[in-house]
Amino acid sequence: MPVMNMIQAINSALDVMLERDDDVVVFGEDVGYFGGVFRATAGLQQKYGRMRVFDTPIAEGGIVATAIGMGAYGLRPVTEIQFADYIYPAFDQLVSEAARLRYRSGGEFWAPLTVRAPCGGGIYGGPTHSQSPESLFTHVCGLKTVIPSTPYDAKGLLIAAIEDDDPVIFFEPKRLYNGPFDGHHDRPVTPWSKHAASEVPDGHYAIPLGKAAVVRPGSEVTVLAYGTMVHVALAAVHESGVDAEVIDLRTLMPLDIDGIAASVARTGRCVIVHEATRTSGFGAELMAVVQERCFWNLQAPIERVTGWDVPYPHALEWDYFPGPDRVAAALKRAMETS
Amino acid sequence: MPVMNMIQAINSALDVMLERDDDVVVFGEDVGYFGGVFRATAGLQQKYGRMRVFDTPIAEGGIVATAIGMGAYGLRPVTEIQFADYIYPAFDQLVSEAARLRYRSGGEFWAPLTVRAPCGGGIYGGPTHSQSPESLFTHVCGLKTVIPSTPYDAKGLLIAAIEDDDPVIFFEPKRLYNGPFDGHHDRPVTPWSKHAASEVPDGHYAIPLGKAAVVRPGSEVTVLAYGTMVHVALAAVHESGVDAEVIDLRTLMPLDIDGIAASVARTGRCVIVHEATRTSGFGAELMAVVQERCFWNLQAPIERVTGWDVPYPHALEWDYFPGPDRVAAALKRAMETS
Amino acid sequence: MNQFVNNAQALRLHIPEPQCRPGDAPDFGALRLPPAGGLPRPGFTADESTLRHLPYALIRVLDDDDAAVGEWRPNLGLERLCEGLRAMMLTRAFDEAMQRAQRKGKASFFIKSTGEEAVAVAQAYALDARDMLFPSYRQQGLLIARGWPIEQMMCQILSNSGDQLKGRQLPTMYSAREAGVFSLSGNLGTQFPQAVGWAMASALRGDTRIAASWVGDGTTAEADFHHALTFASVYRAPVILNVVNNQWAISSFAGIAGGERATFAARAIGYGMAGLRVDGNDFLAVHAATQWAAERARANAGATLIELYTYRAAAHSTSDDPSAYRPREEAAQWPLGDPIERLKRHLIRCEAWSESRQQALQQEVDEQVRAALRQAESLGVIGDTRIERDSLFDDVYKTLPAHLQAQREQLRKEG
Amino acid sequence: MNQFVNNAQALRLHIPEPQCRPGDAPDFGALRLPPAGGLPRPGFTADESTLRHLPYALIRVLDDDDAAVGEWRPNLGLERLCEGLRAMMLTRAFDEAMQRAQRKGKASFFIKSTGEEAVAVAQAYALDARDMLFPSYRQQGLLIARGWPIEQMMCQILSNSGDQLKGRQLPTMYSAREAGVFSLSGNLGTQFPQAVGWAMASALRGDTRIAASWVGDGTTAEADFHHALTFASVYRAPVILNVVNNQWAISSFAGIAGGERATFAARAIGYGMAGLRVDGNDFLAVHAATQWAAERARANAGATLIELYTYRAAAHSTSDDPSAYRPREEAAQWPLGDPIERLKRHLIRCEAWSESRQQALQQEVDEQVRAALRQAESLGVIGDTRIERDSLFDDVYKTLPAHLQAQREQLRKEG
Ligand SMILES: Cc1ncc(C[n+]2csc(CCOP(=O)(O)OP(=O)(O)O)c2C)c(N)n1
Ligand SMILES: Cc1ncc(C[n+]2csc(CCOP(=O)(O)OP(=O)(O)O)c2C)c(N)n1
Ligand SMILES: [Mg+2]
Ligand SMILES: [Mg+2]
Repeated sequence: MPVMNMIQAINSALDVMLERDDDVVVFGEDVGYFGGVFRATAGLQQKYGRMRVFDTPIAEGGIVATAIGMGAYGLRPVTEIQFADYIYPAFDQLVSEAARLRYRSGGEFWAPLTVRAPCGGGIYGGPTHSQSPESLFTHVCGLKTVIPSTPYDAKGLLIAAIEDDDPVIFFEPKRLYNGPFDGHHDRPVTPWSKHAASEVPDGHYAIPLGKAAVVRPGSEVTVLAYGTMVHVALAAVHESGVDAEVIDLRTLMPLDIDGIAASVARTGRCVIVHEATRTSGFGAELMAVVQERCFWNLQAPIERVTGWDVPYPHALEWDYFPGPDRVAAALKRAMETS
Repeated sequence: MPVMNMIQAINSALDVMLERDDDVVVFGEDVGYFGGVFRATAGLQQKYGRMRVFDTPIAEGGIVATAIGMGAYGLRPVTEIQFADYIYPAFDQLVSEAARLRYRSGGEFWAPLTVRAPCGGGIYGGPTHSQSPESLFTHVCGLKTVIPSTPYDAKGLLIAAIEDDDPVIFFEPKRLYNGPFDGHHDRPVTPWSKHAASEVPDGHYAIPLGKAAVVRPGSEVTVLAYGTMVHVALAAVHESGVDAEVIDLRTLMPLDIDGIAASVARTGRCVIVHEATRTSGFGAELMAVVQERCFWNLQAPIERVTGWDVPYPHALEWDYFPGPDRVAAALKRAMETS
Repeated sequence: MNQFVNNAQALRLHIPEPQCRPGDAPDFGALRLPPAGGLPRPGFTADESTLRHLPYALIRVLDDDDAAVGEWRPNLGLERLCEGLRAMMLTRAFDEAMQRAQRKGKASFFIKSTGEEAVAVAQAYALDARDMLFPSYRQQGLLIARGWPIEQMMCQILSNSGDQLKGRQLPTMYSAREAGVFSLSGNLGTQFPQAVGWAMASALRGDTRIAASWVGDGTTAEADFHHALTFASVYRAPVILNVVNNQWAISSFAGIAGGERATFAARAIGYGMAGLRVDGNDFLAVHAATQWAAERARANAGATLIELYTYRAAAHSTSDDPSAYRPREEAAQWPLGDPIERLKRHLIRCEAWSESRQQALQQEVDEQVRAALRQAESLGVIGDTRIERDSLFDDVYKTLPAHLQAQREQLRKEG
Repeated sequence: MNQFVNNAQALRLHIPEPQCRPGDAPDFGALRLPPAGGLPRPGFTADESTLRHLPYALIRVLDDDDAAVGEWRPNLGLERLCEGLRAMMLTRAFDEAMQRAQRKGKASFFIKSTGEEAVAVAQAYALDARDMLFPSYRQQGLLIARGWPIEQMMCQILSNSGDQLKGRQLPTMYSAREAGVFSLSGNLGTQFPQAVGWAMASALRGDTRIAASWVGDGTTAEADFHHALTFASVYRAPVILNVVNNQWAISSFAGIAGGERATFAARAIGYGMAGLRVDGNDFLAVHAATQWAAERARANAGATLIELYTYRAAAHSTSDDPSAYRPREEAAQWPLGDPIERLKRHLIRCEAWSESRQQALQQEVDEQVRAALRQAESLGVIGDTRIERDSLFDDVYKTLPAHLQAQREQLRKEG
């Protein structure tokens, strides 16, 4: 089986879909000849031609708007927003148009688009190259929101997203592009090749949207995480010696509520981890769902470990980042109380 | 004391501030000569001239961007977004610019703007004249978010918002403009004049941002609501005979966490009500905060009563609307369990 | 380091203001209207650099004596013109009836297109039936000209059980896939770049269908307008982008959108795109300009921006009273007249029509509208819409996710 | 109802592509460069309708023999030109040093302005020191020309304890209120309409200060560009809106932004605004165009859009390697040359300068940069920034709200 890092897996998903489905078109800023600033579309224009893979003007709103029109025509557009931080100019087209088109037209039209956007920090990107805005999109009914944590998942979920007939926001934790980063920024980088989920089939496979994965079974506490934080959580669990069940949500909307509830019902404790700012982050919804479904099982308050409610600061990014120590502290708190 | 409905109270706040502070300028679509589609700025251009109160092009992004520039100059702009549903084209300027300007410039520049926007449904406005997007803004650090529920509060909070040196999103529940709507859409309309909070002083007063109000003291359960839902909640409490404490949050960010926690600690039960769609609505954050602060006090799961996760439908808007019956059902559930 | 400017004059902000407000006598004296027929018609593949005068001109075909003159005169048979007259009259009768229905409480809202019927009808006539249309809320004439059943439109407006949009949309926000009309949005301008995307897809596929879209003068200020023009220009998309300049955007006159300083057609120039400005109340001129743009698009010669110069004779919507911000008599004095009147007079002049046929036609369309409305009302009206409550949850996604199933259950239980 | 177009030709999508890619020989043969000095200079209050040729022209002052010629020749003393040369050279030396510092791991990122120094420096010189500037990340020359300490800029780039932005911003995202330079944003284009708002405020107040802002060619596609032009046009705001067309937007050539079909200056036309196109590597021409626009703004005659035609000689940023998408030799062959070289040759021709003074100046600015960098580095570098961790929570709001106090406590506790 080929070994791929996350960028290669994403590139492979696009390659597979461009090959299989003539309706798939890939476009965005710098994605054509150059192959994307993160190289996710490298080689694809050369392989499929300029009519299938092309550069766009720097206008995120225009990119999404034209993708909606192409979707209405019958194509299946896959667009790249260069950084999740730059998705806001497209917010209106995503929220008011893509998300509601099927509903408002009584099913006459829909927007089968996929919007890829690198998210998250830890690369000294400062406030405008580090954001994790996923929570905003989970509040918008009609959208689906996906965040993979491994090359294998990235490919399978991206293929599922492209094949999905609803609009999907596909966030790619850029700090995971080259390795399963566990939050220890001062230690040497681990490459993906050392990780089992870097074995990625060449061909087509899809991971259904809406199914979480238990990445570490455990009995004492349930840890809910996604994206980069899956690896940070695993490191924290490992280091703290707690027998935690770590769940990688993979898809935030639709959310695998049953899977989450089953785990928390068993463990009676829950720690939620995300990199985004805390207030009204997706952790809030997770807390709400867990307490709605598992109130009588809970033996301790649900904990959330998140970025602080400040813009992602450049020099102090590791003080912002909810690293393994902060996760371990929360695990400890969750285990102490009863 | 003059009796005002909510539009008159808002108009009075603008009038007071235009009079007191030369830096205050008021602008937006149709707000000048015509006085706004809801008449909130009626008479102000005539009184203060075209340089203080004026019409703008239909470009919400441009309105907020120029307001930021004016704020940097030293003015105190108060802009109107005609419907909260049309705030998304300004999302980037609000989120990436207004919210972060003070932080990113190390305090050199800031954006002391107030963005007024009528929100909420119940006027047959369909999916694009009914939305309550407040939760999105509470996730954006650097912004403050305010939603009044009475004429008295509207004036006092709007004055505080204008005087505040941080950017404030000021949502006005349009269904409350003419009366304290309690959700019984099939009953005759009650005018504000029958409500104590329609007594509004002519002059200047400010209600501090960040302080909730207990609008009905009670001992059995705490109801958290804001905007229209305060009146719906009061009706539901009245009809169900529960001795509920109803808290009007008034400001969502900063949130009066201590006030909320003190109440829930006492009652041991909590029902949260909002008109916005459920998933990742502000109810999720409230649930999170309450369970973080009051876990050991809770005698029943926290309930949330919200709009469904669908676009606000035109014909079926009363089936979408979380009316008194749905609130009462939640109160009942909260009281039954223990 | 730098010099300081001394004795600089105080800066002044300019706030545009229309010439007349309520109480003033309407005054269109400043309007410079070139005579009909004088403007040469360039070949439709002409290079943009040879077209830059057109945004400052005004394509007019019907002259003061109701004759069709000049190079822009379209090749349209009299029969087809009579059909066009009928479609415009049906549109106006429809508008009147639906406004009345709204006043009677049968609809929550309505938007008339009075005075602008030539825009929609003549443009629909100039396009192929398979071309895709992305209108705003004031081009109901497109649907009517394409023969979409007015009963269907009425059901949408009454928001009743016959509405194929399941009562979800605000009245006038039609969707008619079968008629090649895209779902309308309540958000201004969003459909403009979507139309460009559709046209790009058609071109990517080597299809022959082009797209057309419409925004108002006020809406040109939105970001979507800029995106549409940028993408259409960069990729030479086969699309016609229309700005219906009806002088008003609710209470704001066109000057607030930039109309004081330039024409809206002139926006095309900066994108290297053809820009036409046309008398929007002249059925023949509108048809001619649209046909030229369609031919240009079909020849892969790029997009055209058309400014349709007209006047919003009615209120903005049933929620609006324009006498609060403009002289009541302004509409009647619009120098470019009424599109129905003008086409009628032209046809009479051509001896293809008469006042008595006009009266008969008026009765016919009125009766057609009445019958359709009876039919539509039998399927429900707002407040008694007879729409299945459960349908609330459909179509948010292609299939109903678990959390919406749960919410549907809850609604069934709690009412 | 409608006819169907038969035998229509298949539509085609046009995807713009630059003339040369890696492996090709650079070829600027298609560039039509008018000679210097030929273009008349209209009065700065001239009506827009008389200016519509200017966006297609190119304002040039320095001719092939390095002489300053024609009506656009600015009234600038030789001493001031020597200062300008120095500021450009200091900017370039600064860029080189900071790029090296980045390569050594002392900064996380940097953006050079090589080849574009005349844009920032000559424009700063043409404005009043009190005018307010809203630059993008490639106009560091504005700060340098205004005499803002380069140590201060370096501390920002090293993100250290001397950075008055407390290490929060990506390198190059300066803010210098004292120098009249607005806080830069990492989001492209957002500052353009903000500058218009600032100018509107200045005009509302009857102040005399105008504003200026800068975006790149690629950024013109963003919504903010349109909003800036719309608001500037409608309210006749005293602002100068600059498009630095350096031919590239990371890997996309200007054709992807619309540059194939029209000049960027031509965008002005559609808004009824003056548009100038100027040789961005000609210090005198840039100064002249900017001064004209400033005079126009100060006279309440409205905004000007200036396209500065130049070439991005360096990589987009330290994260970029342009040899992946354009011929390596392209920069060297840019037909409009290098701005520093050209001004130097002009000054030598005027006998105000010499090669040996040039060498001495080079040493001087290099030494100035070296000394400043030593100073700046002593206050920390990225990875060892010496910034107070607690400061993380300041300035989100004017005063620290309760929830941030709690989070600060938690950070103190949990590390
Ligand atoms: C994004 C957005 N902003 C504001 C509105 C409110 N609104 C509805 S119609 C209208 C005026 C539009 O004027 P114009 O574009 O000239 O079209 P017309 O109504 O004259 O046909 C406004 C401001 C809206 N629907 N969408
Ligand atoms: C809203 C937004 N979208 C995308 C980016 C990523 N980005 C940074 S610079 C750049 C290219 C800008 O090109 P141009 O405007 O020509 O300016 P130049 O770099 O050539 O000076 C892009 C796409 C961004 N910073 N902001
Ligand atoms: Mg209009
Ligand atoms: Mg560029």
